[in-house]
Amino acid sequence: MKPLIQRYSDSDRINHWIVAIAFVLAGLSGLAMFHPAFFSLTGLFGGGAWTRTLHPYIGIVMFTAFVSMAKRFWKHNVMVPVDYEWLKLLPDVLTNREDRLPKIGKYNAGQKLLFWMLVVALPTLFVTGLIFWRAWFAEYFPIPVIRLAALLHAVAAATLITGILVHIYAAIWIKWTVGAMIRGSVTHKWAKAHHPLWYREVTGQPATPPGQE
Amino acid sequence: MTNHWVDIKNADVILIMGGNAAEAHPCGFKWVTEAKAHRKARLMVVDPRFTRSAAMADLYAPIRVGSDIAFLGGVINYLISHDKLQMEYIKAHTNAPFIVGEGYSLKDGIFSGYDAEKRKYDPASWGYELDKDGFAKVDPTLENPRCVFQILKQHYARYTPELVSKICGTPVDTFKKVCELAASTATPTRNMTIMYALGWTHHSQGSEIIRTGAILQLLLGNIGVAGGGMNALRGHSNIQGLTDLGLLSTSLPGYLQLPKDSDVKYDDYMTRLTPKPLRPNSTNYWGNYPKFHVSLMKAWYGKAATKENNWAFDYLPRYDSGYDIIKTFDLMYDGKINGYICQGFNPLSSFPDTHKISAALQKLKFLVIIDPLATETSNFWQNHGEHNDVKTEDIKTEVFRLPSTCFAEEEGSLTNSSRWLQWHYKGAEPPGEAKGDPEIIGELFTRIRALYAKEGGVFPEPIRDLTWTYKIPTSPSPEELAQEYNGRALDDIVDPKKKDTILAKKGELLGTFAHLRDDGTTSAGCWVYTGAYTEKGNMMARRDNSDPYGLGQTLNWAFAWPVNRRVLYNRASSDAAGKPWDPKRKLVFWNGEKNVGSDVPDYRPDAAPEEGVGAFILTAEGVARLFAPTGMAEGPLPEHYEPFESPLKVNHLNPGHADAFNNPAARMFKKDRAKLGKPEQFPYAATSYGMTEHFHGWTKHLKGNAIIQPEQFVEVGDELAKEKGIANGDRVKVSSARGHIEAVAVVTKRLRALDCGDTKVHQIGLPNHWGFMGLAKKGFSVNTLSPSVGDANTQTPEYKAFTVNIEKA
Amino acid sequence: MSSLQSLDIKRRSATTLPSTQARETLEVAKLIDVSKCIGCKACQVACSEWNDIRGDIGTNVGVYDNPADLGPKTWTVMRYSEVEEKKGEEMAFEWLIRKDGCMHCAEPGCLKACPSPGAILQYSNGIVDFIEENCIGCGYCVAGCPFNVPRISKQDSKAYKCTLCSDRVAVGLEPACVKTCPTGAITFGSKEDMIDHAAERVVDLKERGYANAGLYNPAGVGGTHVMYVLKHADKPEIYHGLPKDPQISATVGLWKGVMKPLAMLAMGLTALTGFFHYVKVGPNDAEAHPDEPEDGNGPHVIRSSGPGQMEGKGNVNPGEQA
Amino acid sequence: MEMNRRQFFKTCSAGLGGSSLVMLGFSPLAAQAETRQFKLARTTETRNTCPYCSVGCGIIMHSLGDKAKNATSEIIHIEGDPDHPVNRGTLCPKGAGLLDFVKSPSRLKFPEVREAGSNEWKRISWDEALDRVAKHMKADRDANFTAKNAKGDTVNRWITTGMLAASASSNEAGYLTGKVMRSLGMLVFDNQARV
Repeated sequence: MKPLIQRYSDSDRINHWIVAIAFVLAGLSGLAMFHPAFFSLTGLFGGGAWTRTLHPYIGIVMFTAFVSMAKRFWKHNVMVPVDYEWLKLLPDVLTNREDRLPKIGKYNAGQKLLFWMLVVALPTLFVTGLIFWRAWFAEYFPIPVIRLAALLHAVAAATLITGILVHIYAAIWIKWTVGAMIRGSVTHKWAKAHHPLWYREVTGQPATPPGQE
Repeated sequence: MTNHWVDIKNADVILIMGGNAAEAHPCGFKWVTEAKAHRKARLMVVDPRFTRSAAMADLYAPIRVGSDIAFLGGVINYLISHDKLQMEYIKAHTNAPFIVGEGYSLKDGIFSGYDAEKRKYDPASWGYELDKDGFAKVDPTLENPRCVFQILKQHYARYTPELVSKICGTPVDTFKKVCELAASTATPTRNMTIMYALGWTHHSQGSEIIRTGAILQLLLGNIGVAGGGMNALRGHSNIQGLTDLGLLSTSLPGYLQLPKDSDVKYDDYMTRLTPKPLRPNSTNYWGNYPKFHVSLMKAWYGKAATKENNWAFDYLPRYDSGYDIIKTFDLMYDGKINGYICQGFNPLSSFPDTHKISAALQKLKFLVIIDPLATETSNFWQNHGEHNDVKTEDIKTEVFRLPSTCFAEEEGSLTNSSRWLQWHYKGAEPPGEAKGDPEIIGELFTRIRALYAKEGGVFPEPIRDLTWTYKIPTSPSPEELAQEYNGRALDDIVDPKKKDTILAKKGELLGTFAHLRDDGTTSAGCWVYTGAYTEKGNMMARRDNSDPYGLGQTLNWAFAWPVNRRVLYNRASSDAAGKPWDPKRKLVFWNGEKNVGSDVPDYRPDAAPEEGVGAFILTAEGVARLFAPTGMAEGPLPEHYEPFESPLKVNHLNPGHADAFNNPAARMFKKDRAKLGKPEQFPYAATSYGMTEHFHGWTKHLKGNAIIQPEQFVEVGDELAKEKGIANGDRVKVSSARGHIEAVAVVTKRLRALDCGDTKVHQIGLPNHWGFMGLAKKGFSVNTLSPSVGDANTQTPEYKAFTVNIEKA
Repeated sequence: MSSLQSLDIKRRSATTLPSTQARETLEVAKLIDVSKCIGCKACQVACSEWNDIRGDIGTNVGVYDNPADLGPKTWTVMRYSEVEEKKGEEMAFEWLIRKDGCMHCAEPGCLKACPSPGAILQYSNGIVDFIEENCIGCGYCVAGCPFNVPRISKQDSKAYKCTLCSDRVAVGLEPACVKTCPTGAITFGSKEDMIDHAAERVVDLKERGYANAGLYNPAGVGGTHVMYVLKHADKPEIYHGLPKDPQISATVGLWKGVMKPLAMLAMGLTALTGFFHYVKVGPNDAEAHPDEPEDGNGPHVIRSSGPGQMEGKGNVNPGEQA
Repeated sequence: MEMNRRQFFKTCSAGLGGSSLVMLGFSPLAAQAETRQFKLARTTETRNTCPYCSVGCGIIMHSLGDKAKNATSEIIHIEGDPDHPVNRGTLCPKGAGLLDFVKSPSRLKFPEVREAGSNEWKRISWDEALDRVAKHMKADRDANFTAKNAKGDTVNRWITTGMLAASASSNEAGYLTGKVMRSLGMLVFDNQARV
């Protein structure tokens, strides 16, 4: 049985999946109200009115859970010079030629950009969502503000969903990554291949990326 | 109204003064907007406030409350000095040529014949100079200095524009614009209509204000013409009906009168009330008084009214004085009234000086309320804090509250301002055990009659003999009652001119009051209503709204009294020769054989112009009375006096005479006079009125209306508000010498300060729709502030002009 | 879809397919001639009586406007303004009173913003009607409307506004407020007739000194089926904030216009790109690489960035990794 | 609708169940969109006159049922009478709100009496109310009737009990009231025309 390295703690994972599930529910209910084509999704929530009622509460759950997640992961997502190198080699990334990539830490530039996109999108969604939350707060805001909030909410949501689609795909594309977030551990090979600096950091071994010797 | 609602569309100029038609009679006001839209009519509104009628006006003039006679006198002055008079009309249809006796005089605002202690006039000196046959002398050339026209000229010469502006506070140029617009109708082809209401009647000289308006209209030739007339916009749906039916202290149905103490004998009564014609050509229709009176007594007492007992003359109560509501509540206050029945009336909210009314009610032994709604008066004994602060346990009055039906649950007729009697039908059952008014009165009377039959009592005869032929004695039906007041032939009625023709067979319903007799062979409960329910059926229920002449004359809709005439004095719509003044708006004219036209002639149909029969068939003169020798308590010509509570210290018209400060002939009880406020403590003029959203105190019980005007407020001009530091929406306290109220302040530019000579007069508006009952927010009766003084002739209280103080609450 | 045949639907909210277009029915309109309006609120009472709605009994805050605003149970309300405006040559005091309520726009902002299919219908006669059964209470219509008319009920979270009495018009009657208006300030008929009637009124008003009298039928929303005759048509805003050139706000246009296809495209393409990338490039499987000496026997280092995770505590389920 | 705790749990279970149902194709049908049915389709119309001001507008009262005996004809709507030559179908804010008058919670339903000094109403029967009022009136009339005045002339008047007659009651009720009260010799007698 290959030895494993701990990548995410139990609470990290629980926190992540709360945000993820909330994202799915909020996303679906949001899309139901965003475009007529998706309106039948309201069936998942017990009809249009229930969708409109639940969406904001789910949104609040997602936002609060994300805040604790951001507290956990923001240190690892600070952009460093090597990240920009990584980005320049995007074609290599996309064609699995990881050997040509510079050595990166716990998260690569793509993941970091996604993180910072989330840090912008989710508060926007939260604030604008509150503004035109008709049941409780909308009456306190002038209509032009509500209109702007609705637009920004849509823009932020579209960005968020697109970003998360990439995030989900990447997790499937890089095998065992999903396992990392579900069970929290990765194999040495996985770590060395994808996050050599992080690997060296956790194991104290000099990481020689596979296929480079 | 002399004309009627739809006729207003025929007007070229509309003056709304002493009323607020757009708010109090919106659906009637439609015809003002129709006149504006289709005849290019001009609307002018003269009112202390810029009301919603003023919002529609082409010309608005502010005026100080209570100075209407000065304003109208000024317009008359303008007409005379600019020769804007319709002279043919004046000569043909008014008493301008009549010569007044030498005894008449006016000095410093006091007419001849004034008794200062009794505050009464003896009108003898105002009479015409009579010739040997007892007819009034006339001077057709109008030059005689003592002819009415010259006296009128002399009288109103004093009402110059500058003096009027000083008294009324209306800027001179605005006042002149009103005069010019009114003067534009002096020609035969332009007519002005005047629409007035309680804004004119609620004054200590209310009747005289209305007479001034009538004089103005007569000088312009606007009475009896299409789109003209003096149009009183009555307040309640059947206030006209109950007035016609004589439900007033000293009245009998059909404007007959009860006998006085001095009418000891039947002949004294008859001679007093049966006038002699003052001109040979005067119809003098009141000369038929005996026919109407005898027919009434036959309707009420049937067989018990015989020639021998002077048609049961002694069954009628004789009066020593009028018992109007101010006098009544003064007597009640002194403990002299034991019982009181309030049928659909709310004195605690609608009579002046609420604290006095409350104290008076507490002295009653029993009070009976008959009403569809739970009114303040029915709960006068309950303590409602500041809104009705009484000690319940000390009030020993037994109060009976009897539920009555509302309009939807009863059948019968209502008479509107246009004198139309309109029948309505029952559409629902009353709630709970509510009963209709006829049933309640029927039940009550049959029990009283039974008690007198069983136990005897004082003077039971009139109770025993009162006709009561109703199929259900305890609940007379509307049809039976309508037929009773319409009247029947008790014998075959023969045409006096053609002995062989029978006008009405015995037992038949009469078709017109021309068939009434004074020999007991006809009965009519209310002679002016004869023709309402005839052999041809219930005329009041007719629904043909066709308007063949396009003037709004819908003669086949319902029934108008008298005998379906829609425009009174309509003969005056034609000149002496019977030719219509305005060919496009003909009412009644001579077609060579008969008087015909778009209305039932208010005139003898076969009276040819050569006979010179006057167009005003009910006056002894036969023509309209610019100068009124009889009938008015305070003088033959209207004179301006200040209201009893005035912001001014002097009457600028007659500064010299103390008695001429306010109406010298108005009656005021000592205890009320003691409670008159002085300008020093109460500097601001105030007026109370109604809003369009509410109907007096009824609609505060209705959610729909409570929503659109939920809370009591007072209207304050923005200048006064700035002075007093009152912001819009603040709570303010308004007080008078009689009490105080609190309400929200509506600060508005619609109430302007007026310059009355050396005094700047601020005016405050007090809508009176709230009380301690109903769904709307609790409020005070505005009449906590108003004074107990009334018009010299009708005793209508002076709700529209008194003085108050105002400060932040 | 509405079951009333005489009211054909021209447009349904949140519906990508066009409604039935076959029939061309009469286009109706309500004309409010403010110069004839006496501000008596009969229309407010008739509207609440016909529709069986009663707002709350509020308070007086120093104005005549009661209730103070439109509401879920107040579908029309009178707005009062005291102004000084030109009449002929000089300035005159005027008391402008305007009946506020839904304008039944030809391009309804509410319908454009509404996310719920069939909650807002525009009939072929021009009436824009809220169908409360389909309303989800989101309040988008409030944002969409250029006149701030729709109101969401706190009681049942449904949107409400004047229906131009679609139930009466459906059976050939005029709306309740039109019938009751004592001075005939409110008239109803075909939009064409109402425009002609307005023209007559404008001629009369110009004669009375109101040079700028005119018809208020704003093109910005494609014209409205509730139109005003104003004495001062050049300054509608003095009528208690009647918008000068109302149209669906650009923000709403963006939000309900280009944003929708753009967002759908973005999400759709991303998903497809991911799929075809996978098809082309296939998975990136670190385990497929040959073993390295250090792989098998390195220390079991279970350490994570999370606090409180004890080192060396094996919590790995051996079966997991196989 | 706002969520409270009980609803939240109910929702979660329903949500799960609902979504699974959707998967099986049982999605609830889009509700039949429909404008409000015309409420006057089968009502009975009665013509009447507005009881408020003196324009005398014609009104049509729509009541439930077709006058069948067992159906109590409840008024559900009041509108202007288009045939009436003055108001031509229009009604002012008061007339348009007449339904609320018929239905007002302030409507009196039963005869009541407030005994001397008491602080509450007591419901009584019509018979008791009318008998007691009749007795009061007869007693007061017999005690205070003035047959002759100070000079000894016949006057036959009773001025210690008065009445205010309703100006919204019909001519027929008014005529009967006038006739009855005058037969009792009453002079303290007025109606709203006075104010």
